[in-house]
Amino acid sequence: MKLLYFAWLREKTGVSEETADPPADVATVAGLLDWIEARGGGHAEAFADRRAVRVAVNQEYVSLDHPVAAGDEIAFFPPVTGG
Amino acid sequence: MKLLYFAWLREKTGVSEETADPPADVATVAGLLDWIEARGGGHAEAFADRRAVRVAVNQEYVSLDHPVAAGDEIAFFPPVTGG
Amino acid sequence: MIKVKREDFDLGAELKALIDGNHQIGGLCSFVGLVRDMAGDEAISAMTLEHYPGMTEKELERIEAEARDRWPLDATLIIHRYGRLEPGDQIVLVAAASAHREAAFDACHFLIDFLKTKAPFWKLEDTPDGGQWVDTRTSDDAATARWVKPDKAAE
Amino acid sequence: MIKVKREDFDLGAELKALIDGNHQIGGLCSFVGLVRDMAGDEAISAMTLEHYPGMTEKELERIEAEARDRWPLDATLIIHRYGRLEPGDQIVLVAAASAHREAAFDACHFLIDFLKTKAPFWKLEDTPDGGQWVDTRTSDDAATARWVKPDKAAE
Repeated sequence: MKLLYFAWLREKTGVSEETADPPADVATVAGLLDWIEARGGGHAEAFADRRAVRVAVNQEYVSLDHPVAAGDEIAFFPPVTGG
Repeated sequence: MKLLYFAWLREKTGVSEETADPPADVATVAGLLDWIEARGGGHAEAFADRRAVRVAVNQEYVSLDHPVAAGDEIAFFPPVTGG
Repeated sequence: MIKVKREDFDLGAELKALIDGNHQIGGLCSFVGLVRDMAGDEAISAMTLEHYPGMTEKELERIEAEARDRWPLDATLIIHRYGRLEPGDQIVLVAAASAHREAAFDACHFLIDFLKTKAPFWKLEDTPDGGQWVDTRTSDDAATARWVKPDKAAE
Repeated sequence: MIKVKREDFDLGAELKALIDGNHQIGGLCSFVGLVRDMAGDEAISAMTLEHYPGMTEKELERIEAEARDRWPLDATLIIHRYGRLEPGDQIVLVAAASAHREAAFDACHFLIDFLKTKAPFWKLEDTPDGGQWVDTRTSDDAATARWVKPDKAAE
């Protein structure tokens, strides 16, 4: 799956885009976040406060219990501040 | 005093502007309207339905009991429809 | 700023001039009223806007002053045309600029609502049945009533 | 129509193109968001707008479609810029045109309120203390909540 990070999530993880291949038991957004955090370092720091993180799967807003699958584009970003 | 008529009040009276010199006992807008109506013809027709008439004295909206005096500019017109 | 005139106006140039150089402005809300080719079921070929020179400017200045009193505004503009206009022509422009978007929206909305019930303009529409004076719409009064402050409504 | 781009836009030309030739339009309401030179008490020398290409367009199209579903609109426009902007620069334009003024106002207001809480843009402000990501304003959420329909609020 393709992971995207924006704004300060991009800065903290140090990555704007990466290809990830989590184990098969990672089935939801929440599970994916646990797996990302377990990588430690900037990734752990970025997701310390999950209330500050919004998630889109295939360019649609989703909640933490949304399923994730191989081939998905999953984006993590702070609340939006455009306009 | 100077009397002004706009829109269909102008059309019905046949006058856009006239100088009037009503008797001294004409002291309010209502009294002035009575006096104008008594002139008959288009003037009487124009003011048959006073609810359809708005009045400004010296370019300010007023009610029927507002005083009028020599030298005033008094305008009669239908509800406005600009914008 | 108030402009009452027969000639058309350049919407983009007017809005640009209104905000030019003021970097405190965060939002500019504007409304343009245009001549429609229909009024209800009737075709309109043209309209003539009559107004009360002198009082028109005074009323528009009163409306603008009240908006600036109610909201924190950096700039306001009212342009209203008179004379003969055709479908698609611009009739009126109101605009409000503020540091804050809600103030710009509310003030702009207030300006057009009040203008429609207070400014002495009258529309004569050219229809297939001849010239017809536009009736006041009760919806305009309702739109204005919305802006009455509680302490004023009781007066 | 949706435009997401780095370059500035010509406000007057965009609005004119939106209504050109459609004589059913009676009112055009627009809102322009501009870069301010202050944020709270801090001076802003510039800002950088980051966005999520692809999702941005999709979200703006969803917002536009919902507005057109809710109100009888003849035309709608959303332009949003990204990249580096300076105080006074135009950030965003939303506009709605309708036969009816209230529909134009409400739809325009809806477009900017929803854009501010849904479209994936993030502002990084250059301040004397360095770059700072703008926080979400709870007032934006409140502004959006206002548009929730009673039947949707219960879901």
